[in-house]
Amino acid sequence: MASLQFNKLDKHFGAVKAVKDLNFKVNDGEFICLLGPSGCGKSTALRMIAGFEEPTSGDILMDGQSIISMPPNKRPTAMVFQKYTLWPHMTVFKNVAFGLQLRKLERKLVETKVMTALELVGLKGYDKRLPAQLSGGQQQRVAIARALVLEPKIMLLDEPFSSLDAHLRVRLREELKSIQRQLGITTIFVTHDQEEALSLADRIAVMNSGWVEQYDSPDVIYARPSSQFVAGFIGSMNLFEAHNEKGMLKLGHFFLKTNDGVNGSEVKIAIRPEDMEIAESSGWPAKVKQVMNLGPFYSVLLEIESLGNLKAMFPKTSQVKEGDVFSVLPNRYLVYHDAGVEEIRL
Amino acid sequence: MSTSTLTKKEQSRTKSNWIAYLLISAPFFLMVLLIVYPASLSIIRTLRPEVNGTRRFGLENYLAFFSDHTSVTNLVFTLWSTGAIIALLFIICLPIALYLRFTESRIAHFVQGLALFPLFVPGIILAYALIRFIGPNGLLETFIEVTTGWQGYHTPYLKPSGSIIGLVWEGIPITVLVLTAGLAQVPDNLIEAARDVGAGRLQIFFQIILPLIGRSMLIAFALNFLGVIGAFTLPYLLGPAAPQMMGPFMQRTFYNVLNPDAAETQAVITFLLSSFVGFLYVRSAVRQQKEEA
Amino acid sequence: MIRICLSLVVVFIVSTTFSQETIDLYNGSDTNISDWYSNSIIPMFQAAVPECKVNQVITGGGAGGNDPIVDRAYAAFKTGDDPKADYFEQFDPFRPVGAMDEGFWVEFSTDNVPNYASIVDAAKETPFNLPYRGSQVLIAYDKTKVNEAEVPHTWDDLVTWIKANPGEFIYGRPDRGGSGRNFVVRAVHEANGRDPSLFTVDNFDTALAAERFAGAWKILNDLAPYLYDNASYPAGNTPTLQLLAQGAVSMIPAWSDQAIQAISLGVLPESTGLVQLEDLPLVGGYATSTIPTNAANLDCSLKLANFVLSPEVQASVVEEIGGFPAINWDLLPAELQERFADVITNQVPDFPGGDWNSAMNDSWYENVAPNVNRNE
Amino acid sequence: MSFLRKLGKDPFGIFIFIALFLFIIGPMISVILWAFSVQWRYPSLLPTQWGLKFWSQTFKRADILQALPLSLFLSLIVTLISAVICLPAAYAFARLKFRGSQFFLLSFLATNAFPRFGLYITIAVIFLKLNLVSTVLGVVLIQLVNTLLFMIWIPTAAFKGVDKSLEEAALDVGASRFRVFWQITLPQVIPAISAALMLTFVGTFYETQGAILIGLPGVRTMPVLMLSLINNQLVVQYGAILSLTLWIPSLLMLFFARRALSGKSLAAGFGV
Repeated sequence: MASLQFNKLDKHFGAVKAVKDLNFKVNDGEFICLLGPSGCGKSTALRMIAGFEEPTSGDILMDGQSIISMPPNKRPTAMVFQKYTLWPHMTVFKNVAFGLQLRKLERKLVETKVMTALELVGLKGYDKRLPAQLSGGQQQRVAIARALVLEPKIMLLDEPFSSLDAHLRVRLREELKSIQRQLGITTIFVTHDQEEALSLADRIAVMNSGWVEQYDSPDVIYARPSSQFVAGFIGSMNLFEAHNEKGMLKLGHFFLKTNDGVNGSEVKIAIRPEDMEIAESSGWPAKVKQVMNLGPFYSVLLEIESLGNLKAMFPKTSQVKEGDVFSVLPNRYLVYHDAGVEEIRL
Repeated sequence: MSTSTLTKKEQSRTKSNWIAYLLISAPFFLMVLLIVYPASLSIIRTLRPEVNGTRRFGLENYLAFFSDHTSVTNLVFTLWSTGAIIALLFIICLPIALYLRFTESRIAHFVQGLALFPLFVPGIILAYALIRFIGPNGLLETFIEVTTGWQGYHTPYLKPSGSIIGLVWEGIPITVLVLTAGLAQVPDNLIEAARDVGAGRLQIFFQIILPLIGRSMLIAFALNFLGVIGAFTLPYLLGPAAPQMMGPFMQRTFYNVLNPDAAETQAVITFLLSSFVGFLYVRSAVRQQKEEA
Repeated sequence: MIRICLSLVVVFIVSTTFSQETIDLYNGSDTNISDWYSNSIIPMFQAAVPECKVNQVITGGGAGGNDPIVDRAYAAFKTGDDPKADYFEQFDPFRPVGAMDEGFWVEFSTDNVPNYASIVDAAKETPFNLPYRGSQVLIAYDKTKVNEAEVPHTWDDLVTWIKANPGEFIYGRPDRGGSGRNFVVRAVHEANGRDPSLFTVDNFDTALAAERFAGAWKILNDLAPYLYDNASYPAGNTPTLQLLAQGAVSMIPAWSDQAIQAISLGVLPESTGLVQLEDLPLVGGYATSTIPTNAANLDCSLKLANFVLSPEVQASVVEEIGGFPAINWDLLPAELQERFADVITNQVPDFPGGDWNSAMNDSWYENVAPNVNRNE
Repeated sequence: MSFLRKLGKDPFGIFIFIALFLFIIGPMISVILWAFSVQWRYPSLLPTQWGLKFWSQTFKRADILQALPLSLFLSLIVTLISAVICLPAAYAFARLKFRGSQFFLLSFLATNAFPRFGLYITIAVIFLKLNLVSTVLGVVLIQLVNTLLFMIWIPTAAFKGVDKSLEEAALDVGASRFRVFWQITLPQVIPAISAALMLTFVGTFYETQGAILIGLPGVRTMPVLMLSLINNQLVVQYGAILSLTLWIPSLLMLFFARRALSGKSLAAGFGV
């Protein structure tokens, strides 16, 4: 296994700057997600690790050694592609064995390794089939087995589950996580699905138009998104313009407390729906416009005078119905100001 | 560090450029030596007519072509024949391609095999076979006479229709191939959606399918145009003495009228017409590549 | 496989390197002539002149017969390269334009071809070609369809018959084989007082040509509506003959030798009749060979030229291909002279090659052939 | 019976089939009938006398016996060389990025647009200088030029059609670029390339203009012989027999290539 370090990595395609100043470290055995909207440069970053793209400038270090002059077939990385990319003219066995055979391993050993890998991904007995005879989920498992069988130092996955249906995606996600934990392999996983990133990663690098906005554990990313972009991209967030005056934040008709860290007069307030609470009194008067039952809780759309619509999440016990009128207040919110972000709890 | 990686990257880019040029060099060199170079000489010669014993730059050759009645007639005839051939090819091949695209019948295999067959029959054999088939007292005529007793058959041999029939015969496989491939790219669900909103067969064809296979039609048009406009063997062996298509006309001017300048001028004019159509084709190809990129 | 390929390559290299003794003879005539070369002349020549071999290349029927090869040889002449061509069985030395003056063609004389002296005067047109066999164009007809009484003996008879039997007569394009050309020439003669002497190699003039051709085109255009299938002119001697063979027409102009061979092969039925016009024969002509001066094997080529003028070969012209000798009949075996006493003529009327010929062909295409369109 | 019933369900297909059959196969049938006839006089629908008399006469001709293997050999060599020089170029066009690639690719269309016959004289002059006239090499070169368009465009499209990530996946598991090409890319473009190879072979086999001007006198291919025999031979049967003979390689090709030809890859070569 190995650690990975990006050093001021840049990649330009003509005038388009796909990756800008990538600068972070992946520890040995860590599971990292590169998360961002499409076109943010996350796939390009991954392809630079694999060696399919050459950086315009900067360096990538693996265990302290630069790998950028190494051709892709020499790099100790293994990649799982977005589409299944199994070689259509080879059987499942041959697909998985191909890389091993290139390394001139003994036949028996190849066979054992391939069978083990297939078993690991739950495809025992499928070795003689051709890719076209497998379902999408099965094909992607073969692709994972194909990557794993080489015992790479780093495994790279480029949105591997995006073409699968939701149910299968969740299942494969769980399987991947457990395989990764079992093997302790350093893994970099590219996705645009925040739920996937939050559930899989040890750390998430949220990327936006070529650079990393935030690199942190899922908890921190969720609780304290460092920028408005991250706040908007991860989870659901209510965003309001606010005015910072005389030690108070004024939004609409209402006031919220602030602290010394907040600078500037115009700020943005971000409130997670689950941080809204039904207040006994002195809260913001709200009218329930819509209630959606999401299983463990209700997702509620509230209309608040002078603020407009606000999303909230209430436990089932709250028994809210459409048309109800009551008061609400946030128990926690983030204030984005000129100099950064402050978390404030009530 | 960043400067060193930059040079490394530049080196590798130039290296890959260099390899690419190396890989295409052999065919490209061959083409330049055997086509581009002689063709350029040819074009330059037509632009340097001989006036009073000396050659100098001028457009006399082209003026001569366009003021000569026979030349203009032959050019117009060639364009007319080309147009007729392409129109016929579309009329014949569109139904075949549609049939191949939308049927699951077993006959489709045979139809496809038949449509591809001419790809492997050279013009010289075809001309020979057509003379025996559609020619005077040929198989077709005797067949019609024996089965129906009708005596009014007029052979297309040595008439404009003779070379048109031959060239249409030759053009079928490419046209069917290109149109079928174009139709294969029309997704079923688009047609189902149209049917769903109540479109009839004709409406589906004219309003959904035709616009979607525009590119394939252009390609079929261009390929056939390029193949037909300079054709020699079939128009020479099956067509009339006059007017002549450009192929036999060039040959006659060169060898029998003993006027190489005029023959080359005819060749360049034919080339320019082909280039124009080639340009349409190329433009569409470039556009498509941009769309894909 | 590779070994086979290599050995084949070696064979070709070797065969082309050691071929100095072999002359490349290009035969652009119809197959009766090229077969005659393969089966008679070449074996006879190689036996008589053992140091020379002949490689016959048949170009007839292709795009332009010998023309492309002559053009290549002329280009080689200008650049001083080996033309890979030593002998053209039939070619008009007035082509390519200017070649004769530049010294591209061998000028024949008794010095380089001793037998040149035997050639009959009527056959000589220019010293740059070698007339070696004559043939005439006749009218070939189907006896089952043409009444004995209607068989034409004069040009007027012929015109009357053609008009009385629309669609039953056709002649070929004048630039594609001599039968069509010589029918057109006959029309030109008809329009100019039936005097072949009006046309000589040297008296060509554009204005004069326009004047003399005008009458002929009137005659031919007048005939056009009565020709086969609204005047569909076939492209060559053979296609014309095949129209007669298929019964599509009942009468055509045809080379005597080719028609006779066709009858003996069974291609034309036994009931085919041949007749010559009596007011002025349809012109025939002498096939003329040419030799490029840059030929790599000039010596052997000249020996072949001399050989084809020998009485031996000239007798074969009469016996095997039904042609006329190019040398005086007196030089042929007495037995032969007796046998062909009826048809012996020392003069086959001809029409000059060069400018007159190409002007006539081109003018025909412009003025007569478009009838095809007018009548459709 | 059930097959017939199936046919009955597809009247349009039957109509197309019959019409195409008459138009496409009709001329060929007359050639076949002629080849096996001794005499065929109008207005008989079929030959008036059947027989193989002309077959032995045709194949007694020494020039034909010489030309047939030569033609096959030439077409094979041209096809091979064409593949060797064009396939790498096609790969470069499909996979490598270089300045002017579009221009170079499209320039091969130009090889098909300029009328050939005039060019051949100029080429003959060049070849005379190089001592290539009347040699196998000369004919190979001139015929090679005619194959460039198909042999570059069709494989280029085929290479482009191979999903790049399939190649990357192989590189990723450690295969060298050469091995990736050989074991991953090539197997997927085989149908298109074999279609291109067959078109090249057949096209070369029947090429005449270049073969006449560059090949004669030393190299005489079948179609060059045929030109004179088909159009200048009084006996129709010679041409018919030769047509049939010459046609055998094509028929074999058609038989083997039908699948490759009907695939999308061939049409993709023309930019569909």
